[in-house]
Amino acid sequence: MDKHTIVQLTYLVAAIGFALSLKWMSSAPTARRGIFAGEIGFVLAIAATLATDSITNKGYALVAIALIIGTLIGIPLGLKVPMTAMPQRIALSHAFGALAAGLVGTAHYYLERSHLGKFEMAVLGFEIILGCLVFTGSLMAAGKLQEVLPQRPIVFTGQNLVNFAVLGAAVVMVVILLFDTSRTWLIPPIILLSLLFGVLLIIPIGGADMPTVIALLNSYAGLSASALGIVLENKLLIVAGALDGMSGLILSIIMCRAMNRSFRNVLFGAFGQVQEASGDAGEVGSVRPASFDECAELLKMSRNVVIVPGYGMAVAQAQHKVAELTDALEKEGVEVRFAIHPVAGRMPGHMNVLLAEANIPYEKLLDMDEINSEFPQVDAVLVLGANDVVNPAARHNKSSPIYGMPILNVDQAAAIFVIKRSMNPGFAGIENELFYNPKTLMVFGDAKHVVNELTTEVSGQRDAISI
Amino acid sequence: MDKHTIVQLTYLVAAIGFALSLKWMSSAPTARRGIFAGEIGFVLAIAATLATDSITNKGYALVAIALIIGTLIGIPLGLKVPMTAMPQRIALSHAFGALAAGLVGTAHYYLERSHLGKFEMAVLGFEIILGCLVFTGSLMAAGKLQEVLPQRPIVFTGQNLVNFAVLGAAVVMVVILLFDTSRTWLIPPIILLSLLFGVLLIIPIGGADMPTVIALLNSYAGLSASALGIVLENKLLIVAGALDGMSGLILSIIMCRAMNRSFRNVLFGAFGQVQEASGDAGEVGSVRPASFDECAELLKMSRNVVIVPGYGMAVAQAQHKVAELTDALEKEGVEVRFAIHPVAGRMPGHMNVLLAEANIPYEKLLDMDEINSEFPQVDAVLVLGANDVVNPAARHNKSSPIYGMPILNVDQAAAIFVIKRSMNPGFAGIENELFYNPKTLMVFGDAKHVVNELTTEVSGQRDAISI
Amino acid sequence: MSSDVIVTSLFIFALAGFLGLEVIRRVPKLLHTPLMALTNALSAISLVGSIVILGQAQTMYSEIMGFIAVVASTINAVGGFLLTDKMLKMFNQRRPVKPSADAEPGAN
Amino acid sequence: MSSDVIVTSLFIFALAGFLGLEVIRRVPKLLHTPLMALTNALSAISLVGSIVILGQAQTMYSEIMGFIAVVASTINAVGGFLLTDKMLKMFNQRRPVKPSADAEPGAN
Ligand SMILES: NC(=O)c1ccc[n+]([C@@H]2O[C@H](COP(=O)([O-])OP(=O)(O)OC[C@H]3O[C@@H](n4cnc5c(N)ncnc54)[C@H](OP(=O)(O)O)[C@@H]3O)[C@@H](O)[C@H]2O)c1
Ligand SMILES: NC(=O)c1ccc[n+]([C@@H]2O[C@H](COP(=O)([O-])OP(=O)(O)OC[C@H]3O[C@@H](n4cnc5c(N)ncnc54)[C@H](OP(=O)(O)O)[C@@H]3O)[C@@H](O)[C@H]2O)c1
Repeated sequence: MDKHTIVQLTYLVAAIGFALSLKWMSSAPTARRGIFAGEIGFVLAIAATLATDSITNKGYALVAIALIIGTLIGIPLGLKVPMTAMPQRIALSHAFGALAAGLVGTAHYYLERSHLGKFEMAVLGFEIILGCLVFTGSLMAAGKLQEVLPQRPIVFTGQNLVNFAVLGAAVVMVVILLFDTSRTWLIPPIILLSLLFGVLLIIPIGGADMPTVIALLNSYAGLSASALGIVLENKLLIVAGALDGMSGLILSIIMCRAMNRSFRNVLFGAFGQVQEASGDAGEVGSVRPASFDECAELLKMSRNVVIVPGYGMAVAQAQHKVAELTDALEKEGVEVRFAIHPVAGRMPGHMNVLLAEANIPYEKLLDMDEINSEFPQVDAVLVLGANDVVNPAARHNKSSPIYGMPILNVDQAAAIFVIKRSMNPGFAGIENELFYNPKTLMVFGDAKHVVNELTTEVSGQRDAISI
Repeated sequence: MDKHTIVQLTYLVAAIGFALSLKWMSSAPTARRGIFAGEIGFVLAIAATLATDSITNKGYALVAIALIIGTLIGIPLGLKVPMTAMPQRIALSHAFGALAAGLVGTAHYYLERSHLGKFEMAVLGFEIILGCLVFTGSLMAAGKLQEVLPQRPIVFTGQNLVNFAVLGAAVVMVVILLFDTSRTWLIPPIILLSLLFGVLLIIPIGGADMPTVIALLNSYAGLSASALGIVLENKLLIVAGALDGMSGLILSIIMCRAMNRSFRNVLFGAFGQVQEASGDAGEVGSVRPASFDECAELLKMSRNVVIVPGYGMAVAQAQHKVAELTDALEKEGVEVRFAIHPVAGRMPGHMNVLLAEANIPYEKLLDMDEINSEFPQVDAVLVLGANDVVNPAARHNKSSPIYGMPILNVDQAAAIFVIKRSMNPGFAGIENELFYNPKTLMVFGDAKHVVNELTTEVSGQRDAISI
Repeated sequence: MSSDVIVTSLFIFALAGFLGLEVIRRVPKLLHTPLMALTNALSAISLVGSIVILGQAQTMYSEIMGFIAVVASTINAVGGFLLTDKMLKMFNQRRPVKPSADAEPGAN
Repeated sequence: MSSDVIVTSLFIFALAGFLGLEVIRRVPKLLHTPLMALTNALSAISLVGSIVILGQAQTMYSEIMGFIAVVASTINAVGGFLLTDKMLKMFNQRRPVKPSADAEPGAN
């Protein structure tokens, strides 16, 4: 067997490793084995590639330096980024991935342009456009999420026309290239137009839709990796790209469904701009604030409590304190469960990761569908830094931007406590009439601080000390 | 695009159709759409193949005749074969499939032998061996199931040695061919040895293990189709073979698990030869026969009845009568459910097909795991032509050939009725102590007849007439 | 056969096998018998190879072998699809009947 | 690129996409965040292409582009795997704790 065949067979093993890796993500106990399979596949593939004959000595040196630099930057990005910054983090890595794909595609064009067939050139053009637009698009998304850029959607008349004109121009240039691949000068404008299109694509989308957009960009990134694989005749890249693309697609579909929105609506709906208009329309009554000990006393007296965690819990890093509160309440004989809304937080499964980190058993985490019918039997609900996912406007206010999104029906419980720092709105930027519900008590403060105080009250440690 | 590319792309569409077809088999409502997807893929693939340039006019005529003959034979095989003969029917079609694969492989060798590479020759040899052994193996299996051949395993000393020598000789010849593909004279002995090996492989396996063996042969047939696809560079064939092979593998694993046996044990264990030895060792007490009206009376008085269908129901084609009995009992206020053992009958899912044919709602069919804990609360069990799947020897008699197979714990019910024609044993050929249980009443007769009588008694039609 | 073609074949075999594993694992016991009949029909796609051999009509031997192969594969395809369809019809018949069957136990 | 290579690519893309669909659909909500991190790491396999471009060191342009591509892909790979691992550790930590946590509500 020649070297080439061995490299290809190694790629095959790596591809199987990748597929196994995703397969094993289907349950928590096997998931770490999944990473391992992925890592083995990855290392094998890199080793095989390095064994290729075409790499020069100078090339080896450059590759080594680049690998080291990449590793040094990658380690803090893997270990240091807090869970709350996850969406930005993921968006940033799509940008890196798309950058790499776009650059490799471009370099391949320059190196091989004399013997590119029509199909190859078409795929390559598609790949370059996709890579560039995902690069700037992801950067924009990360910027909006990190609030470096304004979260507000920016709209202007004729926007879609301009966008499609920009994309259309890039596509036309690629088509011209098909017929004469030597027109090198077309590449820079194609790249610039695609980069511009990435920016334009994200501008009209509100911060609230960013997580969905990120998943969608993920699927584009996967597609561009597959396209690159087709051009480079690298089957492993095709497989990895297809897997990645499917993952992004499935996640964005899941998110859209959970928010009861369509793709079209996310991409062109300019979600969030209606905010101001519908914001103050609600039946503004008065809000009833409660003190920590009032809240603690009522929780202690309940037979069962449902905690609804949201983005605020993630921001405050309150999950460990929540676990302590759970323990304290259970010691008092209170049954504690968690209601997890599919889009609570900023990422699919965001709350699950945090609560798992705090060692809360899976059995206590209930999906929206499981818990929603039970709220009438619930004595007290603790809404912990959640807002949109419990906003009843989603059920009845047709003009609300979240209208139609399934929500947790916490207003059916006997008593509702809402822990947040202020009366500020949540991600969708809209008022929440739940706060004005006569059954609702607002407990203002940082989630971590409040929960800590509640725990102290519930477990009676304060009394013990004061006596 | 040239013709060749169009043919290949059609194959791609067909491959996706096949995969979708199997995917849609995952639920009853989508399953028929599944067949449709498979059929479309099939027709497309055939049409594309017929459009290939290499086919001569004479060839078209021959193909047309062969297609017509095949269709004429295929129609009765698809429509007329009774459900009870399904295992033989499936075995027979594996034989046909393997025959085709083996012949095509052989023909390909003769036509292309001058430009066969080592890898190609190895795969081709593997394919021919596999095709031939599956051909005779499946014929043997069909013969044993149809009772044309003796069901008893035939064993002799040194059997495994002989088997491996036969297979080994064929493999050695293929290896010789690798180094000089022009030794045409090696092909006939390879074929003969492989055919012989197929026979030898099945000889020591008892009729009771035939369904598992058939599934295993199915997976070999799939492998050989894939191998053929590799040799012919036909990707569709590779995909279809891989899907088929996996299906056979998964089904045989499921069957082995349900019977608590290992592959090794099925293939080399000569299951069934211990029969006679352990057969009459049981604590033979006396059997209590019951008349139809006794049985009907007791069923009518029960609050809940569980029917355990088995191979006997299939033989007697009693499923429609069973549905009538169910209706009659339910009219009397008796709750009727069905306990489905995973290997009841002779095929995976055998009972499900029959009961579905008789319009019994899915909700009434309970898996072994669902029902087993409930038997102590069951008033009456009706064992309808089942035997091995309710044999308590599987639980405690270590010397029994079915020891360790999970069974339906019907002996925990308050009353047990067993409907069968005689005291003859079931598939495994062993005595069933359940029949001697003091709680058991035997109702002898053909299942269809007995159930019909019971229905008449239960619905009181007889009384109405006699009065 | 170039090594690229070999690797390609193995890639396709591995991916299709993995896909088959994932898809077929989900088939419920209820449908295992129709599944067997269906895979039988699908694997008759070796008909494609048989047609090529017979259609080329190169030597008498290859004609005979091809002819038998085409006949055998066609039997499997036609028989297999018809059989699967027949079995699944049994399942689907029940659809209209189901509501009334559901209503009955409720009456008890 | 011959049409065979194109068809092969499409075959592999289609099968892998289908396989991905089947496999990823089964990932529970619980693990969606780690899943995103993992696919991120896996798609960094474009590193393979980047290494080839950089390693050939043909022109200065291709060197610069290749260098940036290798750095970017490596960041993704290293960062992605570490991140996934970190997140999953959170899930697995709970294993030994679970029995005691299970016992508690039973005490109520
Ligand atoms: N999870 C996903 O996959 C996903 C995807 C796409 C979109 N989204 C969107 O994200 C939103 C998620 O809803 P959500 O209810 O979880 O969050 P939310 O609606 O964004 O509300 C979070 C609340 O937490 C409070 N908060 C922030 N920091 C806090 C702190 N340190 N301590 C206490 N409270 C704090 C904020 O109020 P204060 O500022 O007054 O404290 C805010 O009202 C939805 O609109 C959803 O559509 C999620
Ligand atoms: N389902 C599968 O996938 C599969 C696969 C491999 C092996 N098997 C084997 O097949 C067996 C299945 O068990 P089983 O309990 O269903 O069947 P069984 O053990 O074979 O017993 C069937 C019983 O039905 C009776 N019977 C036959 N014809 C009848 C008729 N016309 N009317 C009334 N009764 C009739 C027979 O007794 P009489 O002759 O006295 O009437 C016989 O005892 C197991 O041993 C299993 O391991 C099944």
